[in-house]
Amino acid sequence: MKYFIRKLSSLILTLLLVSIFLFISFQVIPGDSAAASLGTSATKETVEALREELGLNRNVFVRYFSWLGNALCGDFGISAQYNMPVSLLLKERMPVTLWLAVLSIALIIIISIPLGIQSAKKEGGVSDRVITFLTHTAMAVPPFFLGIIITLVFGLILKWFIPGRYISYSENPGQFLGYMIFPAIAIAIPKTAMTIKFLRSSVIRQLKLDYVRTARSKGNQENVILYRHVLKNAFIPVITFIAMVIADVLAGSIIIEQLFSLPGMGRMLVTAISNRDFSVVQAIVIYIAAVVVVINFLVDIIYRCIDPRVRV
Amino acid sequence: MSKLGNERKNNLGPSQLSDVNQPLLTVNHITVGFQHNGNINKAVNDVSFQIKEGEILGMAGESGSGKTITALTIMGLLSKEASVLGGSILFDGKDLFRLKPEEFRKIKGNQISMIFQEPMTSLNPVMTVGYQTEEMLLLHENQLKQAERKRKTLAALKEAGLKDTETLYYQYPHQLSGGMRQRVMIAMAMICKPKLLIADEPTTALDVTIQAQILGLIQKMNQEYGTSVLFISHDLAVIKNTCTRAFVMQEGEIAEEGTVRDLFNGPKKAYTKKLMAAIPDLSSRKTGFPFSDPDAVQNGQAVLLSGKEKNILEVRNLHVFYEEKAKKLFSKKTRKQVVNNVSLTISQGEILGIVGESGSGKSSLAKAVVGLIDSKTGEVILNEERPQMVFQDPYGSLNPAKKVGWILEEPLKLAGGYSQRERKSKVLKILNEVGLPDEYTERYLSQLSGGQRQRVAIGASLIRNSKFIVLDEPVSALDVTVQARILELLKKLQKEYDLSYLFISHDLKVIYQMCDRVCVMYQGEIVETAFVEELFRKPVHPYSKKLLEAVL
Amino acid sequence: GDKTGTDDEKTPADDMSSGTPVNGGSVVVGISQDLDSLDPHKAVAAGTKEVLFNVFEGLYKPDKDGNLVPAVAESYEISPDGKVYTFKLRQGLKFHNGNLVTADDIVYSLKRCAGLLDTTDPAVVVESALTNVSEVNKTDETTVEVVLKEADTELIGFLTSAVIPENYDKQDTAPVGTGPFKFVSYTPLESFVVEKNEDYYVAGKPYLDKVTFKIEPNADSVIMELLAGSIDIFPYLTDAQAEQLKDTFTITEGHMNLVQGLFLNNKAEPFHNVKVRQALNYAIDKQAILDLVAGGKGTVIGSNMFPGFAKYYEDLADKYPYDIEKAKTLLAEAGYPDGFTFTITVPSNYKFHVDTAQVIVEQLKQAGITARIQQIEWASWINDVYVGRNYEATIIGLDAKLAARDVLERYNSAADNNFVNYSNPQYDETLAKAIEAQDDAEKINYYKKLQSILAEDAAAVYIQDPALLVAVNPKLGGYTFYPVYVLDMASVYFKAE
Amino acid sequence: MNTEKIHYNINFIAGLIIISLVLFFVTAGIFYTPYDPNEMNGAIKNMTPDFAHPFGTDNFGRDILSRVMSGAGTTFIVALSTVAIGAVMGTLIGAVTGYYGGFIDEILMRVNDGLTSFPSILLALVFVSIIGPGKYNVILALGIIFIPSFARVVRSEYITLKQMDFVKNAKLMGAGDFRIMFVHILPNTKLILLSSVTIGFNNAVLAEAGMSYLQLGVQPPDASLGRMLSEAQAYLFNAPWCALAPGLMIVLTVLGFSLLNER
Ligand SMILES: Nc1ncnc2c1ncn2[C@@H]1O[C@H](COP(=O)(O)OP(=O)(O)OP(=O)(O)O)[C@@H](O)[C@H]1O
Ligand SMILES: Nc1ncnc2c1ncn2[C@@H]1O[C@H](COP(=O)(O)OP(=O)(O)OP(=O)(O)O)[C@@H](O)[C@H]1O
Ligand SMILES: [Mg+2]
Ligand SMILES: [Mg+2]
Repeated sequence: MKYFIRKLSSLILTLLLVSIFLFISFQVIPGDSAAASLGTSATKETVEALREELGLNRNVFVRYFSWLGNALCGDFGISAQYNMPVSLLLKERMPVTLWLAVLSIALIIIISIPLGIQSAKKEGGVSDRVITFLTHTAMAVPPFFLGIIITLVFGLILKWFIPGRYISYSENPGQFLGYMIFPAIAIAIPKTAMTIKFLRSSVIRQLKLDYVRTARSKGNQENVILYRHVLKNAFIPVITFIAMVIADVLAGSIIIEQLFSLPGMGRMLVTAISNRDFSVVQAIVIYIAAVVVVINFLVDIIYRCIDPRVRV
Repeated sequence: MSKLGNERKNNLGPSQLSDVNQPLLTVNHITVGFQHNGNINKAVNDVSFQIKEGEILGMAGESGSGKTITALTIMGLLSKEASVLGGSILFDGKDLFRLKPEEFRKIKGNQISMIFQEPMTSLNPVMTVGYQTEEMLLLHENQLKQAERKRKTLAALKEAGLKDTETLYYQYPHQLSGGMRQRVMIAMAMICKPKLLIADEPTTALDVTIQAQILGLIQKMNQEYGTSVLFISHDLAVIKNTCTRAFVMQEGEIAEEGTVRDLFNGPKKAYTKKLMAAIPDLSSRKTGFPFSDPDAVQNGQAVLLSGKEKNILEVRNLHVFYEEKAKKLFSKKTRKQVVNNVSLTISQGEILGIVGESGSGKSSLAKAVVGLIDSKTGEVILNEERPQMVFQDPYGSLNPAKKVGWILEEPLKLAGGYSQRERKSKVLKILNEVGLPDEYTERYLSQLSGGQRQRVAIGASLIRNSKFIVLDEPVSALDVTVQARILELLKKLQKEYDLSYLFISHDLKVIYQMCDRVCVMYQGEIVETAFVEELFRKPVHPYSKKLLEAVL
Repeated sequence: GDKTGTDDEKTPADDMSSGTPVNGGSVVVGISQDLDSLDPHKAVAAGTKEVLFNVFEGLYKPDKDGNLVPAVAESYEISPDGKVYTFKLRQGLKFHNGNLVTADDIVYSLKRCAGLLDTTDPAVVVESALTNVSEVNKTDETTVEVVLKEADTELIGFLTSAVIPENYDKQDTAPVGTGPFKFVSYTPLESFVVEKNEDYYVAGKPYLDKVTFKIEPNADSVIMELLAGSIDIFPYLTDAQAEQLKDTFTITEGHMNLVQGLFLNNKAEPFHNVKVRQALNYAIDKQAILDLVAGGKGTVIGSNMFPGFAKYYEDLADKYPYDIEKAKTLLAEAGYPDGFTFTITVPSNYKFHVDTAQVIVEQLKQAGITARIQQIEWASWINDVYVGRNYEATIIGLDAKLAARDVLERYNSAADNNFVNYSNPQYDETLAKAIEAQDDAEKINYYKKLQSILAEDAAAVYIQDPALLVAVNPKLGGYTFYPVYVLDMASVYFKAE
Repeated sequence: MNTEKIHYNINFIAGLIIISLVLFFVTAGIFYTPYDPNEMNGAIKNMTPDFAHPFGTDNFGRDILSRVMSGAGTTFIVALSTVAIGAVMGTLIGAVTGYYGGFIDEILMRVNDGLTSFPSILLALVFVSIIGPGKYNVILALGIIFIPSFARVVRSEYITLKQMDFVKNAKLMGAGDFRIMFVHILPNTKLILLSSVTIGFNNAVLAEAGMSYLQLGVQPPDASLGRMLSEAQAYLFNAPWCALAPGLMIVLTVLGFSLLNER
């Protein structure tokens, strides 16, 4: 319980830190929401007037603390661009990113574990060589290429989905997922390649240890040894890696969301940054930070579960 | 794993003693090599032998002579670096090298099983002991119900001399003492009642009482189930008591073989003779066997100690406990006390022995003394800034990513004040002193035999002339010749530099030979401390008595 | 927000008008920017205005030939002194919410745009030309009078601003106007959906029942979606994309009505020297730029006016022919015989401009001038370059209202949006005369002169009016180009089979 | 039997050959390219590969081979230094946090989390605002962005390894914390660290391309592999070969490196 409270307070601290840092960033970078929203009709005076109206001229501290005060009450403010409460704006983006993340993480795990293990098992063999080559290629292919190729192949040639179509979750959950799967694949492929590479190294290291020999002496099947005995040990560094991947996709994949016209958080974030829509950026980043902290916290717990020697 | 043993020689093994029993295992001229910088080192060279059904065959030999490699070859468990260069192995009429992997797999564990030499590293660190043992049943007796399996597992653990098996079942290897892990290995290997049991130094970490129990267990299996055993041990006394026939390995070849009686009474080869001669004997101490010469105790020993004023180590009311991680997340941790109110002193130049039951807290005490355990109370005053320690598990205590040369050099680098040349020459010197050739500086630990690793660990602890060294079962994996050499070295250095040792061993002969005073540990407490002669002559505590009885 | 335009003499819509219109159907139009506001008076991005054109109308509105035609108003008159505009309202016109459009609504709307309301919302963008308005009066239920401080005969071009209901405060979430389409929904980052306004006053229009403007910032996925048929109409294709779509789509070409140029900070070293600016003009091969970045499409220009605005357009494209030697001589005269180094700051979101910059960098090498490209984010560009005027050179496309004044006024030395820091008293004078001029010929004359002055002074390196390539689903007809930046869906229809 | 050994050698030799080729290519690019990599020629826009232009030309009629040759060097410098910063700092942080645990761990890891969640675009903008634009400050920005992932992975390794007896033994021998962390433990993380570096290298190449959009990094018309690749995106259908050469180069390099370090 004490542990829990400690973690919770450190979570809050992190969020606070991030929000302060973000706030400072917005002070530092050129442009603000006033200038950004006025565009080429901006002149010094109009920008000034709008700044005044938006409260951008108030004292820095006053602004931060009033934001903080509201945020603590769950009110993340109004988007300067969309003139909508931020929470409402994000509520609609959330499921997109979330489901995209869930699907891609599932794909990553389902594909990378068997391939990583297979590759390590036959280290130096043909399948290993093939997998290694493919993973390196997949890692080197930029995500947007992948997205385009997937759309081309599955969308235009095979016609398994209609590119650009997006059916919201509330409309039809089944179809929604159907449309999510392809972007999820595009996200998953490079990450899967990385995970495979990582897992492979880790498994190879484990396979050299004596306990594997013991497991073999018992008459275990090679696969059982790999999955039951080695995997748990080998997973210790890999979990960290997967956690980073999870945090990454939960933050929203900007490129993929854009390519597949998904209105997710990642795209929202980029738009908001370029519009200097402070409250939106702040809310999204706080969300991401919370996700990251919580996931890392979970990872620490998983360590404890997997590796009995570890005291975290 | 590579198999190449297709070229079968015409004579079926060297065994002349063909009696009624069919050979269960026939090893035909196997040769196993490791590639080293282009040339092949043969670790096992043209070795042939047979084990008949129901026989216990002993295998003795120098450390590094290829015993383990031979055993692993039979099991088909050689590492990738090793290659079988020739020969064949027949088990139950089947050529193991030609068996399909799947068929071979089914034999493993079920018909042939093996107790590995290094129990410390041979268990899976992230699986409970119970599961790892039970897995054998899962694999080979899957008709059993879960409850039944657990019952059998607990019984097997108990038979191997483990107590509190219900708790043990849920524990992880790192929570166990060296001897406990070894017994888990034993339980695991025997649980399926295999036709052939390969026991590679199965009792190295066990105190005499438990050793006797285990040997009894092996013999019982042998008699009740007809299990054949390949019993590898450097302890000739054990071989003598357990086996009927035995052979001696030297530098990868069979030096001599025959019935145990013949071997012990009339060794023919020079090496065997040397082996027999080197058996440390309780009588090898200066004044002869203490039991026959009660006066020996008086003889200067007490004087030597009483005059000592300067203590190198003082331990007062030491308690050591481990935090047992809670089974459930977030629930309270529990404390387990393993060393209970221990006080002891070691004076400068003294060797204090610790004997005691496996799991009684010897290693924990040792680690606490040198400051490796934080969860302790009490006082430890150590007058040496850099105490050294030979860990019970040499493999785990040396850096697997580094070569032997580096490992030995590291203490010198840390001590400072040596030029690179001096360091190199000191490394070579100590390497020779522990009986390893120069080229071993270029090897990784994984490329050494058990005994060789142990010697590297000893070398690393000795090299910087620390005034106080803890030796936790330092010679458990060494054959008598090497053991004698190492003990001599330890003695020599101790004399030369006035070193003090805390010497943990289950081998009373070694204790007798080395130590000035001995503490007997039992269930976390020191139940008796005495001058070595005194203890051997007149043990007071019932456990001490039991211990000594077992030796005789 | 850097596009817009004028009139369009090639009438590329000819082939589009073939086929018999059918009523009904729905169409998806790709747009590349999210809307910046649904309130027509707050929206500044050209990309937003082109969409809102379908929902809102002003008193007058542009037609495809660049003429202003009556919309909410039926007719207007200018007083002889050019200071009072009197508008007659169209009868029985209804807002989308069913209410009749009253004179009060118009007064409200005009005041709002001109910043004359008692409580002004600073987010409302006040057109600088409208600051000339001194009062807006309702004469009777169907007549509204706009009184100016100074005479201005061009004001009608600025009175296209939307007419909205008085005191309706949900304009930026549920906009209400009088245009051919009614607002249905808007989802940020996704789409803006409108449906047919059954009460629209033009008979037969619009044809379509529903139009979805799909926000699609990624040019590559647009191609996919076009090929897959998820998008029916997409303007602003690149040359390469058009090439790719030419088999499946009708590709029509118009003008963007932009002045794309390498704009130089006339106050910064070395661009304060007119010779340097002229040298740059000689050193840049505009046709080559067109060839390299736009597949040869587009129109080379020589001053700050687009050819589509034919009435005022002075063809100065040949003023500075590509001539390296001349450039070098001028540079030497200006004191830079070995050339100089400068930075072109380009907004990174406009690939077209970045590409142009790349070509320019190469071309300037020949003249011994080293240019470096610095990509910069749009918001930073606005802040640092456009408002802050802290830059050496930049590439951008300038758009304008349907008024020559709007196009040329930014070079007035006192103009707020004179981000090039151009200053020439003669120019200022001429501009004032142009605005005051009552006579059309005289006015045109002045405006043409202004263009010549700009060209002579080489205020910038004017490059081109880029071509606008639009992909239209072959089943559709009626797509119409405007000389301003609009996406008029009212004229689009499904052709009969 | 000995086939495994031969395999390793083949891997190693293949890696060596690939890397040497790549390096040769890059070095040669400094001194010589068949054409001026930035020279445009409207007459030969988007030409398919032929003898004169083995990898074709791009949308400006520039020779892709020449551009790859000159761009690869920049990319390698950026990617390698980025990974170097990320790996060194990440390892440092990961080692300290994993090894010591407790308070330091908590603080540094939370800072790490903060950095991870901070949008890299924003970070890049902040960077330019503070240190101004410059060709190589992308290295610094990317390097910082890369730190958290390395730190996390290294930390997890240290958490496991610090429990080992060999670490305790090293302590007894008198090795200081620093030496234990970096001389004793670090070599044991080699395999995992190398994977991270390979992955990081790849990511850095691609991230560099992304960064140049944000005022950071190599600005056009100068070539870099990442830039070329992302520019090729627009011509993927018309001129797919634009992507081929830079893509191939990246894959080869990464493949070469990882073949090299596989034993
Ligand atoms: N992976 C390896 N590479 C090279 N040499 C090896 C390797 N493994 C073992 N050896 C060598 O093979 C020889 C035989 O080793 P083995 O383990 O069989 O000895 P052993 O008889 O069991 O000795 P001990 O009693 O010390 O355990 C030793 O000299 C050892 O150094
Ligand atoms: N890390 C640990 N966590 C929990 N319990 C432990 C741990 N290490 C040892 N123990 C327990 O402490 C007790 C004493 O262990 P220790 O290793 O000191 O025994 P030992 O006397 O050295 O035995 P052996 O002769 O078998 O090596 C054992 O019961 C063991 O289970
Ligand atoms: Mg051995
Ligand atoms: Mg012990």
